[in-house]
Amino acid sequence: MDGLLLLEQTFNGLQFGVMLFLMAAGLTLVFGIMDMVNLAHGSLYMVGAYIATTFTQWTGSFVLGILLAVPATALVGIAVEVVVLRTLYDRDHLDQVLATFGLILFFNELVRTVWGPAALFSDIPAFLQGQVEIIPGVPYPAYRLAIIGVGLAVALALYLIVSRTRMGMLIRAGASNREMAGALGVNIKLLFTLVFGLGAAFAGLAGMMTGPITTVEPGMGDPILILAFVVIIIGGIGSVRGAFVAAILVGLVDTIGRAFLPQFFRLFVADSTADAVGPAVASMLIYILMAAVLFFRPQGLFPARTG
Amino acid sequence: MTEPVLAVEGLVKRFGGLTATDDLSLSVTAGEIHAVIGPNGAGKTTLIAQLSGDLAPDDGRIRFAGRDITGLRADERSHLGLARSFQITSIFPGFPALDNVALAVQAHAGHSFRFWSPARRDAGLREPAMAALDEVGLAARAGIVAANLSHGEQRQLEIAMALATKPSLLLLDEPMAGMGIDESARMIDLLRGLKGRHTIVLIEHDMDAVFALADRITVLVYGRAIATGTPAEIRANAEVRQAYLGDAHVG
Amino acid sequence: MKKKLVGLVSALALLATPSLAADKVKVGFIVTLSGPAGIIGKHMKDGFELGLEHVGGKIGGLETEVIFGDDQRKPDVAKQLVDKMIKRDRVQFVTGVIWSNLMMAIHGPVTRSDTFLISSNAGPSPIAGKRCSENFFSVSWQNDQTPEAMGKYLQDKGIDNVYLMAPNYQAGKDMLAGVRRYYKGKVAGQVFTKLGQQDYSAELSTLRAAGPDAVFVFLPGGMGINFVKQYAQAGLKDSIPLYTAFTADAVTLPAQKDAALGVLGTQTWSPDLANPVNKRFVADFRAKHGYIPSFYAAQAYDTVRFLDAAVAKVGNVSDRDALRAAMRAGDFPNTRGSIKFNNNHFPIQNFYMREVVKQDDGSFTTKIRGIVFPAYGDSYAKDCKMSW
Amino acid sequence: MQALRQPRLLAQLILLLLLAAVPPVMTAIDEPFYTSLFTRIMIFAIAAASLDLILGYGGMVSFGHAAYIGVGAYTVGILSFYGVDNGFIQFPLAVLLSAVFAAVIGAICIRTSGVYFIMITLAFAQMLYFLGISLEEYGGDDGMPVYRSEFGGLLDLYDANHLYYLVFAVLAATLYFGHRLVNSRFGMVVRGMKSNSLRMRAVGYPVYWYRLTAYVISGTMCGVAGALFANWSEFVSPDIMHWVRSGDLIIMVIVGGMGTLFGPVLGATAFLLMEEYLPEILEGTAPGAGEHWHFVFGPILILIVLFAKGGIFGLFGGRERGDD
Repeated sequence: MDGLLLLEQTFNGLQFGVMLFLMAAGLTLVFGIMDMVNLAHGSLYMVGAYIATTFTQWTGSFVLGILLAVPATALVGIAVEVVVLRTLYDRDHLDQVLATFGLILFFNELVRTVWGPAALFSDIPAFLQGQVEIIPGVPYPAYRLAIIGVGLAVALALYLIVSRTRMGMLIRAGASNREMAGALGVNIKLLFTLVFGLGAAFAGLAGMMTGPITTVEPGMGDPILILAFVVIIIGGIGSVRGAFVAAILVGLVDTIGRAFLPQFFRLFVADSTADAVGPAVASMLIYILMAAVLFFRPQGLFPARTG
Repeated sequence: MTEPVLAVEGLVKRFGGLTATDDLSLSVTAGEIHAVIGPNGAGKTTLIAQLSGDLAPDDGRIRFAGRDITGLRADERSHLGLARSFQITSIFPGFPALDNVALAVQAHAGHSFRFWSPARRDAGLREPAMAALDEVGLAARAGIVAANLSHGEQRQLEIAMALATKPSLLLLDEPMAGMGIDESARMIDLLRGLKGRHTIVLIEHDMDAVFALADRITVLVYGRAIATGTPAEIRANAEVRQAYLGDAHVG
Repeated sequence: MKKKLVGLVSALALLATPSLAADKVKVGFIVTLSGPAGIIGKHMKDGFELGLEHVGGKIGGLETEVIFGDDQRKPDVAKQLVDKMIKRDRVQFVTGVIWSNLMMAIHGPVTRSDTFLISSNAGPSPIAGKRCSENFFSVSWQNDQTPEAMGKYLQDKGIDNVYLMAPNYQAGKDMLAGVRRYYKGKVAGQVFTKLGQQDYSAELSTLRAAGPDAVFVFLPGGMGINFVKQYAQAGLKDSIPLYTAFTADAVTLPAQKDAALGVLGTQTWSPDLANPVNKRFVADFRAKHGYIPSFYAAQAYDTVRFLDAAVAKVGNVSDRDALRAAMRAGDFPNTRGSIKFNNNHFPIQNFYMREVVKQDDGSFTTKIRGIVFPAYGDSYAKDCKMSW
Repeated sequence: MQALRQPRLLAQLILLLLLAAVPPVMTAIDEPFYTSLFTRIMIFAIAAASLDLILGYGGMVSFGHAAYIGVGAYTVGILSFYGVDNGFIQFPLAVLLSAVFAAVIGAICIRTSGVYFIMITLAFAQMLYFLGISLEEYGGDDGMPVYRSEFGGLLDLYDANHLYYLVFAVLAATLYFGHRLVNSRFGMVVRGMKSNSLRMRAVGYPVYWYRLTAYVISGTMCGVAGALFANWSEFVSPDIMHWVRSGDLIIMVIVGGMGTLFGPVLGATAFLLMEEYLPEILEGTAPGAGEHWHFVFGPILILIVLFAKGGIFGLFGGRERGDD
């Protein structure tokens, strides 16, 4: 019984992890290649969720809604890159932090003004409702399985892009040594814009997929942004592989911690103390994980930069 | 025979599959200018970094002033009398030249956990710093913000910062890199003036400078020392000629 | 630079318009308006404004000025707002206040000054007990009462083996303690989740494995939307009944919809309460603002009616003792029918069981299913030394 | 008085004098609110100036400095909870505890640099935040009321003017100490490490210990700001340790002008006055517009970054000499 629960919780952690990966992938690419701290990445997650919800309502089809919303979010990302972020590449990180923090405020307020302050209704499409028995006795929501599937597919696609295409070659070159990428004589400006659009599309996709299970509301991207930063720091900035490993790690640690820490503490201390300590430690767990990783590996698990 | 100032034994440094320093041994005696030359990628800067303590070797020992310093940090080595300059100019660009050198003096004038008295009005720091600037010929430029100095002056400033720590051994990583002919000549004069008073390990691409200054030369190829000797011996060494030096260069 | 600051100082001096007109009613209204958490504040502001409309824009028939303040959900910003309202605007009443921690931050400073503090929502236990004040009134409820009503309901119905869940913060702990004060059956499990948590998959898996007969959750706002949707998506809604407090209301229902259908929760108010004040309030609110009011809106509305009744009875706002006596009398027109005040100035009122239903127009609302506690006072009143 | 020969220093002194004049002026025009407002502004100015010591001068971007405000505030709060209201006990203990926290956290964080440093400081601040939430005895998330400190009859902090001048004195002391510090031997080391820490190591500085010391000094001064904050707000709650608060401090520093002492003071003033008056101004243009003030505030931040390099202080040509 406990084994089955552990398995189910592992699926939960995996699902959370792939979601985080979608967020972190774009963030780590933008950070690694352009050396750009983009706090507004969470806003793209939110914008993606809002656009997808709206398109779904218009078209009546969840799939169509997402198919339309992914390029739309990419376009929003590209617009942000061209209008604001492009001028910030040669600034130091603090200027970038401040300006993109301004963008967060702006986007939260924009969404609130356009769609209203109330949370939007967003539901799982009919064909993904219900449960699937992953193994006999463990029913699991079909939609969450779909998230895992989409997430892994995107991870695989990204892996193929990075390792097999010319753009991927440039991305890798850029992440490890920016001057070199410039020296290769490619149109860096265009590359940056494309990468940013790609990152925005991933973040938007994460928001779209999460929308039906959580809340589509102003500011929904802020908490997930911090988590995504934790992921790319643990993974090593600029490393897509690191982001994937770290996202799954954070997903599993957070989920398993929430599920089992209170019981674990009950083995040692009184129930009431365990009830107080368990959730508190569970909330801190990923931060403790990050601090521990950085203690032993100050550049994260997979440092991408060589120079 | 007196013990060498610096003795390197069996030094090894690997980066992934690449062996940047390959079982390298070297000894530098007091008062000499010991040049290390080699083609690009021979591992010269990697060697300097290990000598100065910025990079930890994978194997081997470094002895300096009679003790094993292999496990010491860069700042600890500095306090034993080791000073370095960097291949890519490494100064404090926002500070005036004098402040750059004063910071180096300060590092060797007791601890710096002093939070109250203005450092810029501390004669105990300013005077030695001025002296070091004078020694490299920058006294007149003391008040200029380092970023605004010419490239050649910045290289001189680096030497002044190294001298200000009162080192017994100077590690100079291509002090003439990027310099024009006039600037190079001035630097050669400067280094010649230091000769005898300081022991120097000199990495340099400018062969004229090397052969004009060096007492002994070590030739690195792929991280290995293929020869060590006086300039004349190195000129005559067939292996060196074949591996590295073109006849035209040696002249 | 000097010139700049001198300019600033004189500008500040100009901003200050000292007005000591004693018979002008000045009310400060503090809620969270800006930023992502602004939705509840909007409900309350809309309710408050409708209340003003219903009293003809004049509280107690006197000229009235309302100063709206946005606390950004930060305690120190709230504290600064009340400083400004009391010292600069010289209000006689500070009202509103959504969050318990903000209430804790301003309770002392306001009640120590010659200003009345009227809570339109927050009701943390310290200010209901030992720290009760004669300058404070609540027209909402004490935090523990709603879960206590739920605990009593579960106990009375003989429901056993209940699984309890709340966020890991003070209100969450108070809520579960409140349920357990009346519910004496078996607890299948008790879980404290992260504040602001978005995904409850881990908790739902653990919950399912524990096999409870019923589930009680307190997950306000966005957390409630997340949980209720995920509870339904996990297929648990049809097998294990869900009991709630502050988890399914007019703020969250538009985003929960069918997932919340049939969910039960205790509350002091519901849109379908059949008293004339409430009927008018709900009808006018929907007409004016275009959405179904929440209890937040109703309480903000009642705040205006409460002030209006007291000021009208006294005829001025300078006789504070008379005002206090008038307020203590209770029995002002309000959306809940009848409100009396306990010795600690918290209401004694009915607590109802409400169920989420779907209306003919496709919208979702709550309907009263019965009274759990008639005329119920809170359990901290006995710690309050005040008597009158 | 060599200060009088330097116009920038003179301007700062004048600003301080103007701040000193706030309470009597406000009392005279019967507007005590502004005394309270400027008390809060000065408290955040102290915290921002402390942060700037390591951020602007030392190049260490701490994204968790609000945690030390929390440590200082909770020291006062918890002592007050147990009936110890004596400021002569509370404040030294606040200093000591924030120093201890900063030393332990710093010892781990200083090992990293750049963005990794930003995130690890955030991580520790988040841990303290969640710790605060789980402190049930002290109100958890709801926080707890605090009685203002007593100073053996010397000061009555319930008198707004006394509190104001206490905060003012601490601010002035912070700025003066900061001024001495950044120009001292230690300060030169800190600034040198920001400019080129590899070079600092090469000339013989054990960089780690100097960075750690700077971090501890900065955290401790923030802790003092926290102790004052608890007195001003008569309340402590974990909210003050939320990561957004750490972000606010960074914004104050950058907006005001980093790597200067007075910049953060101007930044805190601008930030908090904007927060206070932007909604009012917008509300004046259209009813209901006030709650959308972020719409204007966000782009203002972006514009400051794009066009006002060096922050507000930079606009006055007030960039201090001798940094990168």
